[in-house]
Amino acid sequence: MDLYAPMIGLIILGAVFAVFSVVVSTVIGPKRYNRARLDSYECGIEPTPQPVGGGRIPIKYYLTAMTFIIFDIEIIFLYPWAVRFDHLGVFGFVAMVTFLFLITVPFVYEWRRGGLEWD
Amino acid sequence: MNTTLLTQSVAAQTETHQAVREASGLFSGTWLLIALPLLGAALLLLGGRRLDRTGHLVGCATVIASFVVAAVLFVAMLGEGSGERAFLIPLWEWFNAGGYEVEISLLLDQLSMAFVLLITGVGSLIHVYSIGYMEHDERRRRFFGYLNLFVAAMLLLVLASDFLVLFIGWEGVGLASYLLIGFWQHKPSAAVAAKKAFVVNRVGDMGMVLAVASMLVVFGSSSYAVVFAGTENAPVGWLNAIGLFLLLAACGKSAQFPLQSWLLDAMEGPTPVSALIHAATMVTAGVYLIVRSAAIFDLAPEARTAVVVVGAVTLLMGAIIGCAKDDIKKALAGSTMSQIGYMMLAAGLGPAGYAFAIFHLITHGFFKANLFLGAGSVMHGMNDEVDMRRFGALRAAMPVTFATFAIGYLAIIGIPPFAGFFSKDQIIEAAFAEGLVVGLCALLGAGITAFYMTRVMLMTFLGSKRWAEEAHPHESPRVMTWPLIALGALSVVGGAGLLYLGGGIVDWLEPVTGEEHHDLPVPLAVLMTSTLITVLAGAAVAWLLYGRRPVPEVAPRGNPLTVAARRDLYGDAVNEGLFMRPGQYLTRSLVYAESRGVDGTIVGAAKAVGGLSTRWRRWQTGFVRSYALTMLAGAGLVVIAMLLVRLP
Amino acid sequence: MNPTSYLVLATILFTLGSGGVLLRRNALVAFMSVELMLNAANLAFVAFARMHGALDGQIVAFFVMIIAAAEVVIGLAIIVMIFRTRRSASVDDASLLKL
Amino acid sequence: MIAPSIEYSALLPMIIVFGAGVVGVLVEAFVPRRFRHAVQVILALAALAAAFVQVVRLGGTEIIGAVGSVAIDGPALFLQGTVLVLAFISMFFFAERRIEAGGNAFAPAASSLPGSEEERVLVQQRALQTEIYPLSMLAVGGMMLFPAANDLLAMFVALEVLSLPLYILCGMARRRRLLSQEAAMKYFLLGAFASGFFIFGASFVYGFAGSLEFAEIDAALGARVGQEGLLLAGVGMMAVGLLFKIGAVPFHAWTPDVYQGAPTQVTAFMAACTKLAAFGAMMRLFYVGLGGIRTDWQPMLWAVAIATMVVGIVVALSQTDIKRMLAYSSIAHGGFILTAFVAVDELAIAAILFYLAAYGFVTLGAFAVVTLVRDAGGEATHLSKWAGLGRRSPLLAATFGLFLLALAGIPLTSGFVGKLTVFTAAFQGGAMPLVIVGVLVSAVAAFFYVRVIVLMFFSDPAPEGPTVAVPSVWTTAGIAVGAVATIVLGVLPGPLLDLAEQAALFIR
Repeated sequence: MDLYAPMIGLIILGAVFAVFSVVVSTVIGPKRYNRARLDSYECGIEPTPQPVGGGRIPIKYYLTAMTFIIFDIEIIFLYPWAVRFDHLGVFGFVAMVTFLFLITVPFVYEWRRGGLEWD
Repeated sequence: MNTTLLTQSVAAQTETHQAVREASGLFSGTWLLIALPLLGAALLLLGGRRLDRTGHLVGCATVIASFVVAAVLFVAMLGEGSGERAFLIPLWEWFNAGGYEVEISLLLDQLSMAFVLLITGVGSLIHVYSIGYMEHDERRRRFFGYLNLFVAAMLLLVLASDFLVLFIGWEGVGLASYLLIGFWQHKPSAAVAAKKAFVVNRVGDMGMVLAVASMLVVFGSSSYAVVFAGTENAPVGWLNAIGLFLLLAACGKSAQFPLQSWLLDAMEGPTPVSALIHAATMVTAGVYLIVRSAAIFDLAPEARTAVVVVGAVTLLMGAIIGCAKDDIKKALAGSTMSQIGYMMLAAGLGPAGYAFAIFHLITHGFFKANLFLGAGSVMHGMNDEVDMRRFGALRAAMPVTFATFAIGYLAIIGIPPFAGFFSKDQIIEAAFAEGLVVGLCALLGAGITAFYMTRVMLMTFLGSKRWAEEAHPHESPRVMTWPLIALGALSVVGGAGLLYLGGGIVDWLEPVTGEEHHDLPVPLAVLMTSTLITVLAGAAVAWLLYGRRPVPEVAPRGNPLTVAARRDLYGDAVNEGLFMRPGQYLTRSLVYAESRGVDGTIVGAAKAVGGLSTRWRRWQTGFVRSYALTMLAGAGLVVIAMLLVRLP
Repeated sequence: MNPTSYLVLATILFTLGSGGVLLRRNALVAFMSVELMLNAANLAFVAFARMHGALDGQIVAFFVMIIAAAEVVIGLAIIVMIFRTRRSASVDDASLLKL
Repeated sequence: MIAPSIEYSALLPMIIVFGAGVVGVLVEAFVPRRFRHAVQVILALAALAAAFVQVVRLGGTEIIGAVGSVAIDGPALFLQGTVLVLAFISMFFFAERRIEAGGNAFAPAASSLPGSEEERVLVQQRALQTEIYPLSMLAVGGMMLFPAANDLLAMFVALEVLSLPLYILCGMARRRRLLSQEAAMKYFLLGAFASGFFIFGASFVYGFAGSLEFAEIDAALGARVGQEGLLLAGVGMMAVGLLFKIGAVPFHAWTPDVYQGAPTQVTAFMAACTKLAAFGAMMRLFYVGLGGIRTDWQPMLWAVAIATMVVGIVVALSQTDIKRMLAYSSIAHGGFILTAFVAVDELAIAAILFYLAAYGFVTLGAFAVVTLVRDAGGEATHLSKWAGLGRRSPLLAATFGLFLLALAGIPLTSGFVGKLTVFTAAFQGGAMPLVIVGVLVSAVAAFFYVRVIVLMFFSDPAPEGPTVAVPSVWTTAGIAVGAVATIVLGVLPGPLLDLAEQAALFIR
């Protein structure tokens, strides 16, 4: 118990701090936030206008990130499996093939839906 | 049917009462009693417009058929020995969860038989009457559907053999009553009255739920057999608690103090509804509940005293309210409260009074239904006018209505040999045997009853005519007058017949309720005479005030008591003061609810909750971050709560 | 092995994460804060796995990463969708549903 | 090292449903648009039916499979079967195409901008949203795994697998897309926040017990002295994650907003099935894994149960939107179930199982009725619009009235039997104060349910009131099943209660 007392204290402190700052900021803070505050800061000049439907960062960027995640997931599980490949034998092989198939399905979906076309 | 239930019930009944047998032969058809009107309700409510033209006949036929079944069963029951008239009709096992078993089965014994005859008999007459009364209503089919539903639910209530099954009927009659009070939905007042009745009844229902829950704790079951068998060994504290919960339930359903306020508003419903539900049957369910639970109340003296007090208070209160109302139906409603107060009073006296409570309940069913239907007949002939100050001298225009109403009048104030004399006199005697104060309350109530009923009689049928020329009062059609005549006849002979014929109702009910003879502090003759003198004095005062002098067409301001009585003795005001926090909180929530255009009328306790509700509602700000904040705070509280438990 | 210091670090991360959800108006940043909370859990799992000399805690960390990744995809999709509709990623602007 | 084994037979129901989800994604990829809807509907219904058959076949099985991470036992199978039935009916509502002329209730393409040219074209082409089916299959799979999860990891994975598709489904409404998207974002952010608590708490519990499996956690409870602080803090935070899914106060704030904003069909599905799965998981975690420290978590859950019942009902009173009202009512019903939850015995488990099934049917039916009352802007959910509905469309209003009566717990409806069994269980478990609060709250609750009935039957219809859409056989059948189940479970609850009682034993 002693061991974790500081930790729990910290959680509570954190919670108190969070509550405090939210409450205080709503009580005393000015309520004038607007879109400008969320815009990117470009050395004091007006931010470059974005095309409608885009954003500060083009949507494509996010799509690429999402596609990357498929491979990200793949590699996380491939690595330990590769390390222990000889011990897991056929079971491990079948499991990994199934897994790879399942990972491929969304990839195929994205491809068929035109998610990979870079215009 | 499992045998344990039977053996338990046998064990229960042999000590004081009769054994319950499993029904065979004719008696196994008891379920027909409920099934017939239920079938009628289903046909009428689901059948659609095809039944618009013939619906009322279907409605009447099913109830009359049910009455015929009841009559057959009654005759069959007469054929059995006096101690062997209780039958259990198992239908199906409702559920069985965790050792708690509820079986849907019916109990037909002398007490439920009496109720079944009253409900189906008076019910049939009122159904027939409604054919005429509702003739021009385009939603007549639905009206009969609701009425049938009510009859079925009421029969289930009195035939149940388990408090939980009784509760189904209890809710069912509440629902039917609610639908029927608000039947004329174009009147906002009717919708408000319906809702008020519902809410007040919920308070009573809560008592019922708590009673059943307590029974489960103490007896492990809610079936009559097990509960009544277990009372001997149950702690008195629990029995008193159960008794008080049951009393709360009874107060809600039977419009007894302090839950009386809904009954007067309930008169917004069509008059046959007032006659059947709010005079003859449903409102007496509370009395049934208490008499049925005799085994509990016998051993719970405090709860019994509470019943007596509630009965005595209500009987005076209702009578006083009845004196001040100019609306003929509301005057009669006050009278109903008062008469049920008599029954409660009698039921609270224990074995000495149970039979008399039921006796008065039945005779009251006759004459009060008669009076209400008479009032309905008057309204029918007077373009739905209810203000007695616009009546007067209707005797000539409506001879049959007048004659039957007069019989009902003589019956209710207790003039021998009309029905009310026998039943009320018995209660007053029993009350005097219990104690002087209670007896005097009952006696005083009889005097006031005579006063207000004479007032109704004089203002409606006698004196000078105060209606406008275009009113054209006329006698109602035969389909309405015949039920009146039948009920009038019952009001004449019902009392003496029930008391003396074949041993009378007291002997009939004795196996269920037990019997106890009381010693009167004064000779019977003295008591009877003084009762009669009180009654005549009340009637004479009314005659002096309303018979000799012309009745003003606009109500005079009156003295403080009259004003208070006109406002139902501030029943609503007391409720509001008790249940809701006055002040801006309330107003704000009300204004808010109204401005939203949503039906904002919230009654009684709900108002306080409504204020709380609108305040709590503002927590829902729509901002994700504040939701996350509540979650984080909640998480902190949960973790702290978990850690705190271990600390001490 | 004494996991205390790792736990303290995990708790700090978790508190920062939950604080971030409360304090940041930008949905993307709030969402990144949630990921921080998940990473705090990962750190704790790995530390405990070391303490117990078992592997299952580390496996959990793998799974949590995967799930976090899946959550990212879903979250980005939703946030991008909202951003395109409203031209704003402020969570406070999305407050039509209330009362 | 021996290769692990998987009990494929016992896991078959879940495999079928997940498989249908994967195949559904491939269908999206390869089947031409014209046939997609039909193929997806058939695939979804066939998979759910097949999985249900498998669940029935497995009846009575008691296996801890998949290397200790999945337990197939009475409660798991009961809840899986119920989820499958409820999801089957939900698919009916998803497949409804007559209410929205030429489409279903979902945006043709969730990614298209509301009001954009792209959306207009898609609507004109009568493009149908079909991604909902694979998404809901994956969600159903997660809901089946959730109550069967027998270790911390499987439970977390199931939690996410059931949640993630739901987040997306919430944002796919055809009408009022801003609200729908907002609901999705709120649900997503708060859900992710809650699952953060869950997994952080799980790490503490793992740190205490040194194992992920519930049985070993249970064994460790008494063995390790001096580290209870870690354990209790962890349990508290895990409880947050689960109570969030149940919608218990103070973790309920998302419920009304999301229920209102989401497409009503999704709301129905979510309200009925998520609660069921979450209670199943919570029972397994707290009864199997943490039964040994029940005295520690019972007081906390007492407080939560009371707060949930009271706040749910009280706030429901002043709601003016029918979907929000039902949302608060669902919060309160979660509170009613929690009263039995704290009792911790077989009777309580049976009562909870029954209640969840009964409540699921009622909720599905009630929300489905909401989809039919419409005006020019889509569904007319403001209460004032419902005034006088009983005159315009008596059958529909009567059906809705039946569902409301069941929610209020009027006898001879399933709601009454459910409430009775739950309160009885709580009573016998010694939670008398909870029962009293429950009864009081139910009395208040009846008031606002009846208020709606009054509004429907006893008020004058608004002049420009909504119309009642004539649904196709899909929705009609779904509502009819809901109504029949409500009555049958009220009049003859015996068989299902027996089943629940037989199922009420967790394998350890």
